[in-house]
Amino acid sequence: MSEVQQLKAKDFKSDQEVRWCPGCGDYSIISGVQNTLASIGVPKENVVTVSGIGCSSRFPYYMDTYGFHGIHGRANAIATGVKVANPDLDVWVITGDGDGLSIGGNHMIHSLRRNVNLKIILFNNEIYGLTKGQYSPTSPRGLKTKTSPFGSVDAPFNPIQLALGAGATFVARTMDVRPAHMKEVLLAAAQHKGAAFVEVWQNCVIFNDGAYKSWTDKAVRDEKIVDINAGQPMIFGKDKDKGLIMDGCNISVGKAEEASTWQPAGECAGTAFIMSQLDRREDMPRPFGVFRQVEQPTLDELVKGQIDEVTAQKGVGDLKDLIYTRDAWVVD
Amino acid sequence: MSEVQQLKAKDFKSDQEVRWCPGCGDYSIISGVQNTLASIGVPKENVVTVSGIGCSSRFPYYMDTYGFHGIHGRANAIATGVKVANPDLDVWVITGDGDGLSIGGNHMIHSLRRNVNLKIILFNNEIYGLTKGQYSPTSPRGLKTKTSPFGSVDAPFNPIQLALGAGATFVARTMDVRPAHMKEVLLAAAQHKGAAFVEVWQNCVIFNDGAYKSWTDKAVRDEKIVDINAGQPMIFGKDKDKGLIMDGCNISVGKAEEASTWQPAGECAGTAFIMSQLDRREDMPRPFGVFRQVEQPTLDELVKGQIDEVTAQKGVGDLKDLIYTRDAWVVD
Amino acid sequence: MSSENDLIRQDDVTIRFVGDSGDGMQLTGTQFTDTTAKVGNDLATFPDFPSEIRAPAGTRAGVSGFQIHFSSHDIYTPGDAPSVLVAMNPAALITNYKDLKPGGIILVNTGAFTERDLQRAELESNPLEDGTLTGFRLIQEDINQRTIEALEGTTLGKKDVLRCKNFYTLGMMYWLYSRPIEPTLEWLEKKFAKKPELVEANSKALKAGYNHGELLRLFQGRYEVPKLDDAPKGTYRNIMGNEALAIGLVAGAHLADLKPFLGSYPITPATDILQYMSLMKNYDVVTCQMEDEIAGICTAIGASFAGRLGITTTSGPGLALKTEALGLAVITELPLVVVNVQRAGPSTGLPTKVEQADLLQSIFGRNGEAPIPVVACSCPADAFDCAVEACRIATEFMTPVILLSDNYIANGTEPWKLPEMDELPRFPVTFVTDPEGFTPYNRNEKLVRGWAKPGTPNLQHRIGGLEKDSKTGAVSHDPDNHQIMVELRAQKIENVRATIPTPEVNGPESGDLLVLAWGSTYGANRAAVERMQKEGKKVSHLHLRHVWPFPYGLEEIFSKFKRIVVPELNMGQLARVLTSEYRQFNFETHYQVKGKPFQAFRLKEHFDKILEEIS
Amino acid sequence: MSSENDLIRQDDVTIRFVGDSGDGMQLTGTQFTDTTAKVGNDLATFPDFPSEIRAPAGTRAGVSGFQIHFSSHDIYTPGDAPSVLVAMNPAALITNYKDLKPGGIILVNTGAFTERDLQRAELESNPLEDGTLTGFRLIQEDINQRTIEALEGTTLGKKDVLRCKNFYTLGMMYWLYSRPIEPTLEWLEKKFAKKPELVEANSKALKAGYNHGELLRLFQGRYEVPKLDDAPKGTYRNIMGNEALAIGLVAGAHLADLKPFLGSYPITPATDILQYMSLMKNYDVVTCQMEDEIAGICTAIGASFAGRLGITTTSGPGLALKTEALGLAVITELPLVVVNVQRAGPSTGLPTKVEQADLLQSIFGRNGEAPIPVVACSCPADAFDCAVEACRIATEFMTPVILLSDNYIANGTEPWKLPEMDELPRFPVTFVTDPEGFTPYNRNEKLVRGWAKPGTPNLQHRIGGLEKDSKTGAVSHDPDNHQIMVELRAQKIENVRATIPTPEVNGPESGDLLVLAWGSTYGANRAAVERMQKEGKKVSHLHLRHVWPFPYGLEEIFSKFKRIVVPELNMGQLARVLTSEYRQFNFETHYQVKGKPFQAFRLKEHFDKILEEIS
Ligand SMILES: Cc1ncc(C[n+]2csc(CCOP(=O)(O)OP(=O)(O)O)c2C)c(N)n1
Ligand SMILES: Cc1ncc(C[n+]2csc(CCOP(=O)(O)OP(=O)(O)O)c2C)c(N)n1
Ligand code: SF4
Ligand code: SF4
Ligand SMILES: [Mg+2]
Ligand SMILES: [Mg+2]
Repeated sequence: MSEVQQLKAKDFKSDQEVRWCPGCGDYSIISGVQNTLASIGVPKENVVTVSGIGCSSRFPYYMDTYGFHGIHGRANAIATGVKVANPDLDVWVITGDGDGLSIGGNHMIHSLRRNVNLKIILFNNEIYGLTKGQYSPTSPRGLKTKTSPFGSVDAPFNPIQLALGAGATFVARTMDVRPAHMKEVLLAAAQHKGAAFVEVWQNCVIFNDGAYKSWTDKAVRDEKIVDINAGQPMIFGKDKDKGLIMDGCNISVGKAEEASTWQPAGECAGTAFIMSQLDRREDMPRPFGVFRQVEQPTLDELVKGQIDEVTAQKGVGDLKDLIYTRDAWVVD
Repeated sequence: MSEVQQLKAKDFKSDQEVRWCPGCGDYSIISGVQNTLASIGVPKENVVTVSGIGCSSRFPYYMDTYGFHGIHGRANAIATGVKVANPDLDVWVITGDGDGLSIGGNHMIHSLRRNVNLKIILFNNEIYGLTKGQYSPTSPRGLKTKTSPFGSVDAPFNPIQLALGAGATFVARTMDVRPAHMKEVLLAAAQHKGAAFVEVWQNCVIFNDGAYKSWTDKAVRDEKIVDINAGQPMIFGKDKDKGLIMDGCNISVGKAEEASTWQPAGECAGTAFIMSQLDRREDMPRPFGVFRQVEQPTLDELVKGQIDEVTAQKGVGDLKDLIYTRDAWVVD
Repeated sequence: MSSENDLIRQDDVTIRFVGDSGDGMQLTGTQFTDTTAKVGNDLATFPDFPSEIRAPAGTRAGVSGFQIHFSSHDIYTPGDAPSVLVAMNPAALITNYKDLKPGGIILVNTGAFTERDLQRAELESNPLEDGTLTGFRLIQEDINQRTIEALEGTTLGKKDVLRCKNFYTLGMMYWLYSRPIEPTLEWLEKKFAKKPELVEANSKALKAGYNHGELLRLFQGRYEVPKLDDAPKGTYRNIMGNEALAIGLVAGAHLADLKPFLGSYPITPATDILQYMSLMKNYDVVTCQMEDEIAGICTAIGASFAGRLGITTTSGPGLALKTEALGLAVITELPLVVVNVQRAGPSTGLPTKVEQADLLQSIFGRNGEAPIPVVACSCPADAFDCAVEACRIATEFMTPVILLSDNYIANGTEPWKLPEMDELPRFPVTFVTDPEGFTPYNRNEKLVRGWAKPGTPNLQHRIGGLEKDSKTGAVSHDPDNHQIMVELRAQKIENVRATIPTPEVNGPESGDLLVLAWGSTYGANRAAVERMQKEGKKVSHLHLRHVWPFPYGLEEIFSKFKRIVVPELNMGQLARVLTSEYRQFNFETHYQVKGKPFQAFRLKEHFDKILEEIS
Repeated sequence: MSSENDLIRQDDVTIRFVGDSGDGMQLTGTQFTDTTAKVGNDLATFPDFPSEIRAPAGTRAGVSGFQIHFSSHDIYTPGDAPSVLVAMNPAALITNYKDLKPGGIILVNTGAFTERDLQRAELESNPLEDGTLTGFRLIQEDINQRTIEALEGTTLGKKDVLRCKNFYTLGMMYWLYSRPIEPTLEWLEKKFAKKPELVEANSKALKAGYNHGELLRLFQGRYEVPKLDDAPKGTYRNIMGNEALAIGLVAGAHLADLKPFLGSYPITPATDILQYMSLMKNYDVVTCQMEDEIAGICTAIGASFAGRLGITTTSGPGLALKTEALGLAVITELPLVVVNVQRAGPSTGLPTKVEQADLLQSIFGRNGEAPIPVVACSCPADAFDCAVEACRIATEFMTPVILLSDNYIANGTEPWKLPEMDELPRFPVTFVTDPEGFTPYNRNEKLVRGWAKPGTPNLQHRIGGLEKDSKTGAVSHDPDNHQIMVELRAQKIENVRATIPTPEVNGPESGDLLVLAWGSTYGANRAAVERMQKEGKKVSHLHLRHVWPFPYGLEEIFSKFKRIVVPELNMGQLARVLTSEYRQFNFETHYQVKGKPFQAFRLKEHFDKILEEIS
């Protein structure tokens, strides 16, 4: 391993010209990841980015790390193989709402359930970008797209809710237009031991421009989103005067002083789940930050642990013993 | 359609000899379904059972209805096609914990999200039965099976939790050894307009016998499980003297009189989710009954509705207009 | 017009419009195409998109092209080397000028040749000045500037004004090839009905461009391409391959008295079919965009079980995912049409480029003995007929059918001579309704089982992936029964051959060389062969629509030629299958796997070589 | 023993044990097998399980069988018609007696012939009385009763006592074929170390059965099968195909200096391999049971990228699901071993029955030009060598390799002559570590790219499913580059041929008939051919281990025979591929698709017919 010199974000840029549309939200996400990698001080050669297929999935080509541009929907599975094969690697999964939740939905929920130590970044633009604009599993019902000319009839997934349902140990949300917040969240994800699921609201300027406008526009943002930080009161509003009050399953808006403090840890994922349900309410701001974070054994360490344990008991296997077993007999 | 004569459970039995192991939990489930079909008075020819592959998935062969024994994990997808193609049919999906949650997990969550009007019965025996005993996505961590000789390292899914995460409109749980309770739950499922997800605890006498013993044995059952019925206090215990007290995210046990009443409906699925988390606590009984039930438009009716609407506007399409469009020109 | 007198007559012109993805070249191309079609020329077009993803403006990766070949006689391809190149920026120019015919015309928009534009195109020097273009007729025009002038005083912002430059260019080309501008003006009216300012601006630009050609006489002379006189009488419509497929599939279901059900998942270049069919709701077309390709085919199978005609559309990687379910459709003997619009592989490969390398996968790529008929379309118009044919085979034989198209057909357009409605084949399905002696595997004389749909009283039955008893339809592990069923399924597909015609040889029934092809290479092969025939060479062309099973009578045809060459956009897949069926003949492979269609003149070169070897 | 004097010598015996799934026939069979192996006979066994799912006790569907063929000379199959049938209940008897040799011995357990037992077996009358069995030597014994008597006074309950009846039966057979009972007694000691009462009961039953034969002289005479004298010297071990595969895969990785990674999903009949490898943790074998087959292969691909040897195991329907990912492995040029233990298809088909119908899928079943080498094993012992060979090709050529086995090999056993450790091939992988001039697609003289694994400083690179530039490794849409890469990938696989030996003809180098086979039909074909050779017929046998690409030198061999017949458990798949490669020869298909292995004597009948046609 090369002696650990302090790397900068730009050191993680590959020589390939970035090929996203001008104004695409993907740009801010890739620099967010590059910043994070720089700040956790991991050597480039120990980082592997794995993606599926989609605009977002072109990500690995633009990183000066090891990279695997997989096939559609399989990033989590490929990444699981990489991580379990060599737990020393820092493995990042880059996927889209179609790649990771439509065709790749099963691998997604299973890698979350198994708590594979992967950093999973879901670029959610509520559309299929690369194939030029069809509705995705996160598109709101009624959205008119090329394949839903009269409006989509599908009810969408709530990615946070789905991840919690799968038993994820780390679930968070951020957005392309808030680099600072993104960096916080990505850092927390990077430092989490286990599968870290991060949904990033990403604007597709070409096929679904402004999908998040009504929440993310500077003009309304302060009123329409709320940051939830561990151990902090949930305050929002232009003048930071409003607060979220959680009373069991009920969440209401009150004065800042009344705001409840947010707690992403704890046995029961119920609080996080309830928080995810805010999205269904037009009268409520949408929460951003870490919804849930608990520590549990990771698949990769358990696999390794079992191998070490058994090896300790039986001793390092010798090929000969595998072939020449006790029940063998000799003819001479 | 044959004139609706009142059918009996036995009328839904096919001429095929049932091929499950003696003592298998599957027997009680199939009679549960047959009873339910009889009691809702649906004509046999309008019932379609669709399954994947597994012991449980042999189900359709034993029913005198239309049946489709599909391929592993695809029952929900095949059934979606059947239902959307002909919404008048009463479509039941029969699947196992491997078929429906392992290889078929994606189709499962997507059919729940889309709220396809299917009755989905998940035979959960926490094992792969047909392939003779490997751990499944619901097997507890540490379970020793043929493929996990040193104990499984995977954390299991909680099927109820997963279904809620996917946004299911009907989520319930029952068990093979309580036919009466099963009938109630299946009836509720049959009557629900939308995707009804029913997890059934099913004992595999051969490869995972007694997996549920510590909850379902007559001796302990009263103390270890609690029935949750809409609008009823959650009471349990041999002498019906204990009650579940829900205070927001906290659930505790108290006297019967203190028991909170159960409410599976309502905007927020949070209560149901919290209830599903009881399974993680050894000191608590496990809930059975309908966790969640809300009414939302179904995919099949929305698809049909859109077709009717557009047809009403444009008139029934005539093949000729499809071919001879306005931009055509004549050469003569 | 004053200029009528110096009209130069041309029989055959190929123009390529190239510019940045943002320059609207596809639109310019389609407008020119529609007008040209109305003028009565035969034509063929082919758009060449940049790699799937949007590239930065002005870069080579961002270049988008549209080629149109129009003529006063029949043509079969979008043309080989264009005679005119319209380049809107340096990147477009540099990546395309090499394809131009020697002495061809190049019209460039000098307004897009700033230093920055050149850098974006990775150019050290300006190709307009450094002699790169010697040997061509270069016409320079600052189209940006011209457009701005033309639209002076409009309410539009500069950005929007410049957006109109493609219509200015279109105007110039209309003048050059003496086409009427009215059709486009009308189109603009309709298109921007809600945005009058845009109608006005674009119309202005179009007229200005036209007059510009007229007044400044940029071009020495002006061309006309007389309309195709020998075009068969009838009604025509300009059609794109994927649209023809969509219409054909709906028509096919209709002709079988069925309602179509499309279960699909978007994938380039097949997505359009799903998009077109999603618009046909008033034809009771159900389209479900599912979570993946497996769900796509499985919903279609379920829909067929329920009594609709199940259809699923995809491209190579998607077909791969459908492999297991295809086996289920085979053993349950349900009708199913699986459309595979091929693209260059392996794996993700070159998703926007053309290739024919999924043939072996389509014929042989399944576990167990799982025979499936395969039909392949040859051009956009043929896609309609092939879709209908696929529906016929699927319903008449209760079997999945794979319908192969490719990128080149999917996005290509040509005039489609519309079928007389009463001449369309009809193959109505009759569902089983009589319980008397019913079992799911009762077969007719063609060995096709009956189709009983749920909802029919007293026909409850179960089907599935396990082998079934040939008589009772119950699960059977009997060894002899298995062989009987395997052979029945094989013979049933063999029986399809009796229902398909022996293809006609284009040219003499015997000769030195038979050019044997399938799919989208039809046009290039036919063009090459006909040119050679004009030269009096003993070459004929045979095109296969049914690539599995093969029609009867092929041995007859093959035996009458000295050599047989099989040009394919793969490494010789059809040739391999033919060899395995007709080993008495030597099928010579001629392949190209560059993600590009064959060029007729190159094919001709190769065929001529073979002829030399013979003589 | 007093009975030594009337020992009847036999050279070749085939016994079939049949009973209810619950009767422990598999165990009885394996014990008899292990002892027989130790006695020094050559042997081959084949268990015949009931259809996947547990059927009610006593029914025909619940019958489980185990056949062993042992001999004093080399044998290659579990035998055709058994000479002895041991039937534990009516269902077992009725479903098996027809296979017995005329005059063969039938030993039945009359204790299981009550009315109820007969009903369960769907029998109107008792076959022991209604003359069904005339022509056989019927030996009736109430084994239930005998066992109960033998275990009188044990602490076990009746149910457990009756469970011992299979050991009683085993004892009788040991006596009949004069095998020692000690090995089984020892095995019982180990097996039930924790349950002494079971050791005692079963041992008692075993001895009782043995003495019973001894004392009551049920059988006229007693047999001995002298040990195989010409057995090559060496160490032997009785091995089942799936276990040999598991060991071979781990050995193969080891010989490449790599750690294996198995990503898999259970599926009959491949599951055992995953199960065996899950036990080998102290060999640093990582096994992941994934959520499906796609995840199985994708984790394996990821593991290979990370520097382990990726392996995935499955059966036909699972291979179908892996189709798309196989293409990814091809284009990323990563080593990968894909094991397909074939079963009868199409679709779910007959999951516990044997068939070879996935050959075409393995060779051709992918989108785009995606060549993959295919290796096929012929018998349980050969499975080890083939697994090692697959690992060699995968790592030496940086390519996925498909390794074909089937149900028959998977569950069959035979004595395996263990390889000398120092004679095992070694093919250590050297990872790229030198950044100097590194690009991911630098190739060696065999056209194989270098393997640089994550964690190596300064070799960061990206691979994926999009076509890459042959030099830089960057995404490339260049037409010529695509053809170069397609050809490079094809040529690389072609180069594998140079590393595989031309197979040896078993028999004369030339003659009237060449029997050409692959996979598990090896034994039956070889047996048939050798019998014919003994009869002086000009027949030879050629077996192909490498079914794609083919070894060099086959034309040579083919040209020396008048006729070539290709017997396959499919409808002629290898014959088709051979024809497409060597059209100058006529490969005659001889197929069977009954979910059962070929029987040597039937093959011989067919071959003899061909010879008659020749003369
Ligand atoms: C097997 C397969 N199916 C379908 C496709 C076509 N396809 C490529 S990307 C994509 C969806 C992209 O959407 P998303 O994952 O949201 O990524 P985005 O482009 O929006 O960033 C689809 C359907 C494919 N490449 N492979
Ligand atoms: C594509 C495919 N993969 C794997 C299998 C093998 N297989 C059949 S059933 C099954 C799992 C059965 O478990 P479950 O769904 O829980 O049903 P159960 O037998 O327990 O009722 C598996 C892995 C298959 N038939 N097809
Ligand atoms: S299409 Fe949308 S998502 Fe894709 S690069 Fe462009 S803006 Fe980004
Ligand atoms: S194996 Fe288990 S699940 Fe399957 S039929 Fe037997 S008892 Fe039931
Ligand atoms: Mg997206
Ligand atoms: Mg199960």
